[in-house]
Amino acid sequence: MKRMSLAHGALALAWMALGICAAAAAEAKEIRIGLITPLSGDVKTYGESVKNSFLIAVEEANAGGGVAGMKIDYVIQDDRNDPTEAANAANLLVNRYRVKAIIGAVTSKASIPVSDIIQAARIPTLTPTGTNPKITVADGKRKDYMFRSCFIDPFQGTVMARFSRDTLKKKSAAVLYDASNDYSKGTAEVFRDAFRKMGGAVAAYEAYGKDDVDFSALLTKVKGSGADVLFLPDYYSKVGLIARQAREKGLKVQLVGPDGWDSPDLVKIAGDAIEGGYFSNHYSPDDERPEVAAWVRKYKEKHGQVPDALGTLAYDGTKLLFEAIRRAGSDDPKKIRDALASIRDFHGVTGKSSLDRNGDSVKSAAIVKIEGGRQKFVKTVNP
Amino acid sequence: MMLEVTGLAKRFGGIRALDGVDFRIDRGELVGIIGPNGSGKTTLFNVITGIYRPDRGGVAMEGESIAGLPPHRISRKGIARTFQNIRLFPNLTVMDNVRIAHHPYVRYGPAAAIFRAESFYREERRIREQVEEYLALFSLQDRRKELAKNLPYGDQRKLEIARALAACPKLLLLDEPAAGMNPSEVRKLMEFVLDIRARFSLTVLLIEHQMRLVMGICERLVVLDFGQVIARGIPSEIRKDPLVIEAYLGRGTSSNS
Amino acid sequence: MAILDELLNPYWIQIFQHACVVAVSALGLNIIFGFTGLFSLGHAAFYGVGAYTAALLMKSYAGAYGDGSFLASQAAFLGSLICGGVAAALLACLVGLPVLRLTSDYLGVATLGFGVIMKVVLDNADAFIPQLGGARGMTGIARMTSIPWAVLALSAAVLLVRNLVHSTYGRVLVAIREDETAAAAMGIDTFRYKVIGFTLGCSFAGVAGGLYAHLYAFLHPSSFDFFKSFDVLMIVVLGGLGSMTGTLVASFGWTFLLEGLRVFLPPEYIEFRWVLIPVLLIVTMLLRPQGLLGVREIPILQSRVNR
Amino acid sequence: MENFLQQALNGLQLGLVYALIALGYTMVYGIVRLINFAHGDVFMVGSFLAFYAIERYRLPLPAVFAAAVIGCGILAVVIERVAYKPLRNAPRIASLITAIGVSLFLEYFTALHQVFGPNYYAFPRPFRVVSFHAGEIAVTNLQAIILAVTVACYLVLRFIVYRTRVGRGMRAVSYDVVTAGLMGVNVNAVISFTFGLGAALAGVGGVLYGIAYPQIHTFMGIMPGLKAFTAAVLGGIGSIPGAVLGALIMGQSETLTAAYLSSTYRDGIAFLILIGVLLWKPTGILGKPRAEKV
Repeated sequence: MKRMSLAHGALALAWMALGICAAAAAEAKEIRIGLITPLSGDVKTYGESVKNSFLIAVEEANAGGGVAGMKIDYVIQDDRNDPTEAANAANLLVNRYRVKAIIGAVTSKASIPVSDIIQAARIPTLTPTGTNPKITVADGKRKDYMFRSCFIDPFQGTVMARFSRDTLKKKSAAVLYDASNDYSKGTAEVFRDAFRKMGGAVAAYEAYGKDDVDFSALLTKVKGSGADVLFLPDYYSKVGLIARQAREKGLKVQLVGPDGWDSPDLVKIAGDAIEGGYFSNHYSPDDERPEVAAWVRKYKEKHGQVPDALGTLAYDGTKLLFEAIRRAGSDDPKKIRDALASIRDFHGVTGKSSLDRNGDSVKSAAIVKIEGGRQKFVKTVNP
Repeated sequence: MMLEVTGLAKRFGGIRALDGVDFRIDRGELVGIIGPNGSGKTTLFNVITGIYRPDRGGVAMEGESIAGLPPHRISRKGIARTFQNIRLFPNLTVMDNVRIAHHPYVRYGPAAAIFRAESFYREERRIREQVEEYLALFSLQDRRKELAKNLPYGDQRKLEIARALAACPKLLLLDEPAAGMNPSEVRKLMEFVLDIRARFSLTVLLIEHQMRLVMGICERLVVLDFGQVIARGIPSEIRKDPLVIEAYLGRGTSSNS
Repeated sequence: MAILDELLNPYWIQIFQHACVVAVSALGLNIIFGFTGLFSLGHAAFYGVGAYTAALLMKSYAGAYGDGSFLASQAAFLGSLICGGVAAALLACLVGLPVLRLTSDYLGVATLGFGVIMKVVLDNADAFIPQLGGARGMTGIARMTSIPWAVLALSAAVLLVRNLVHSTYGRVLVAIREDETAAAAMGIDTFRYKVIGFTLGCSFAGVAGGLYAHLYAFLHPSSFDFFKSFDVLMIVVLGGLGSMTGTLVASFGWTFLLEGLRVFLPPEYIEFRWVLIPVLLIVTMLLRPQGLLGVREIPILQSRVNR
Repeated sequence: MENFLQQALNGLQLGLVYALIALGYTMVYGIVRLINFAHGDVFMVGSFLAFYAIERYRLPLPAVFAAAVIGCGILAVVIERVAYKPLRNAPRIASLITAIGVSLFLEYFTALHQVFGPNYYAFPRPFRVVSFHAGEIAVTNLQAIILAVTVACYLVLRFIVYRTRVGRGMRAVSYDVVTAGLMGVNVNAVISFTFGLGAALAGVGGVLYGIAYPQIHTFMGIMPGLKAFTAAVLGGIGSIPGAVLGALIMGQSETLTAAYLSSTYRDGIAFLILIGVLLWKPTGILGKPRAEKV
């Protein structure tokens, strides 16, 4: 074997050097916070909603003179919806950019590794959208610097099971869920158990994969099961496809689902097929509260479309964090954490919420019906 | 008796590549196998060395049946070979090509290699000395660090024979060793084959197209045509055999070049 | 001092450890593909098996004996790393026995298929062993991996590969890559050594997986899907097939590049990170089709018995 | 039984779309022995081109197909020139790596807002889907169109490969590149044409896929690409009927697994079948065993 030539050594070194060095400068009277969100990869679209909303919240705060006298400085990192990258991003924010608080991550599988890192570094962090209970409490241990401003999986499953059973008077349910998506799987399990407990029957309980687009086999099964309600716990993109294929198969069951349905694109993908479906949400854009109208207008102005649930949650989550910073009156992470833990009855776009002792949001859910291609507010359900 | 082949048959699809081949070789003999193109010579080698399984028939090495054994087992019975279209390890050095052949005789385990035990160094030294001997024999010692693929054609042929010898065979199979050589090279090769046979007390079976080589050194010849033995005997008899003449000349594939 | 401060930042230290882990796994694939010539597209599956095995063992140890003393937990960690490697090796052997009868691209496709199957198994693993977490991921793994562990594992891996490659066993593997038929005619049981090479390479992936599990403290099946197998393959080819130095350079280069772009790209271009990476990959490949280092080695990794 | 037939019909629809993608894999592999991992992403581009043709320019259906076919064809020829041709004499693995690179590039680049954007887009249906009922079994006009288009593509492809000059060139190059070149075949042109032709079929697949499963995004090509590639290998890569056969088997295995076992295992079962078939026939069902010359 030949010895390594100098030129090749240099080429090799250049590769390694690409990754090393560069420094950051900090200015006084600023508080730096981080955002971890998927800006590339298959859920980039969710990540961008979150980023857009985060930036609106930051802009508002800075336009109003900052929070507790400090301007908000921010660093945004991409996690590509990959646990390893999310952990690296959290490490970078905590150790290199020395942020005082973090918003993120967006998905549960990215939020869990983030929660471990910020807990070790004692940097208060709030995930606006991660629904897996293990983000805040894992193996019986509360990660006391980790918070969340959205429902956890069990809540929505229970809400929709009760709504289907008590309000819609359905007797037999079918559930289709994505086995590789913890949000989908978790909500499905809770719905199944709750529906059974309320005296209903679960006639079909079927899983599909993340990249499946052909649900005809499953729908043929659902059709044969005689279920009168079909629970679809997944994001709007999948739900739209399933709903459409269900109608094409001549399946005429009541469709219900969780907050993943919330997007103007749901109706675009599903067409008439989703008409009459119910889902639980944090809020409804045609809710008459002024906060909602103001938020929807603001987002529309900036980005030309109605915000989706993830974006709205991120806006509320960021505002919640700012509220904690304001109450702490300092950029000390410990004080911010304590302030976060003590927040009760925070009024956001998505309604009134409090953080419980696990750092999870306690808030009411809105039940929304899709009627004439639009979302129509039905009622509020309290936890 | 060194090798005995009885009723060997092998077909590929509809073609009978070998169709009941019988012959035997005694210890120390130098036997040539000739025949026109496609007569089954190389297939015969491939069946003897286990690359193909025979459909029928037997192959016995020193009285022990080896038909159907995998190639490495047959190799370990003491049969080494070269290939018609040279099959060296192109990206290994000349030295490593020969060293590979020692593998079955190496007396250190993987653990000794990993932890660089004394036995590793001792054995590697021994192998190295032996390899040097073989390389010297073929005047390849100055090229020991070159990659096999960078050798000139003639040296590649030599290296392949050196590698086969390094496996310490009793029976050496040479598949067209003189292919692509000029007359003076062929003459040198003839001397060389005789020389190594004596030095390593080998039995040699060779396939050859060049009549000069087979007639010059082989003690006996076996002639194949369409997978069958059409003649066998000493070169002077074969030369006159009408069947052989027909097989070669009748189809216009003259090989007395 | 500023540079030293930067280099000692826990962030870079974490990335350094990750690079060591990636390098151990890539060295394993280099044994399989670079030296033995077996086209495997399922390396991440074995990485995952090692990760989950080690994490599960370590977790149950911690559960059984509490936190234990420092020494006891380090010993337990070593044990679970070894078990991770052994588990990956056993599975590799089991898979290899049938699959290694295939050659070149067909072997690649079969191992790719195995990778997809393994991902399905991991996604549903909670049905059999709840602690594995299935699609929700496995949490509660101790952060045991440290700089000494990462460096130690990488050094051991490099030493092992170096010593093996420059011995008769390494020569056998390379001979199989070069010409399987000729190797068999030289008395080498090629199938046996193919299984051995594959198993050994996968055991590296298993150990690396165990280190990964205890470095990031969270396991998710998506970290072990076939894309991750492509990552390792890219590293090995980028470095130069059959070059240990190349694998090391590419492992560190790749890991630091991915992370370095976070820091170097202006914030408004952060979403271009994964647009730039494939471009760099393609350009490097076009300029150096034989890999950055071809088959070159730094002197310390060259054979001493050869000289 | 009706249920089974209905499921088999579902599987047929999926299999036919896979077949269109698998044909491109098999042709390219047959000619340059390259697993063109970027093929699935070319298929994705086809879907997006159709999406724009319908949504933005309101083109009629034949023009939509034309846009996807031409767009994909050009894209594939460019990819071949830039990323594969310079490596034709390099080790085969080098072009495999650039193929992975091109695949990643297409996925992440098209996800930028300046290109297609990262959203999940609703693919507009250019016609109404109507079901016809034959007893208990529902057949849609969509399924009929998919069948008709795929069969037509297959026949056109066979005609090109076996009845035209360029097809003869393709067969010659796939048999032996060097000899084909010596015999006067313009090897570069034939290879470019093959990439273009394979991509054109993927473009057709992209349109049909968008119509059948009306939601598209820039990562949509990965799994269909992988499945179609597997199908091509299953049927015997390099063999045109093999690719179709493999794709139909993949479609059935996926649908029937989902119907009678669990959808979670559909990928797993599909690949188990693949491995099983390869162990039984190492070069696929219709693949010619490549005997090594010793």
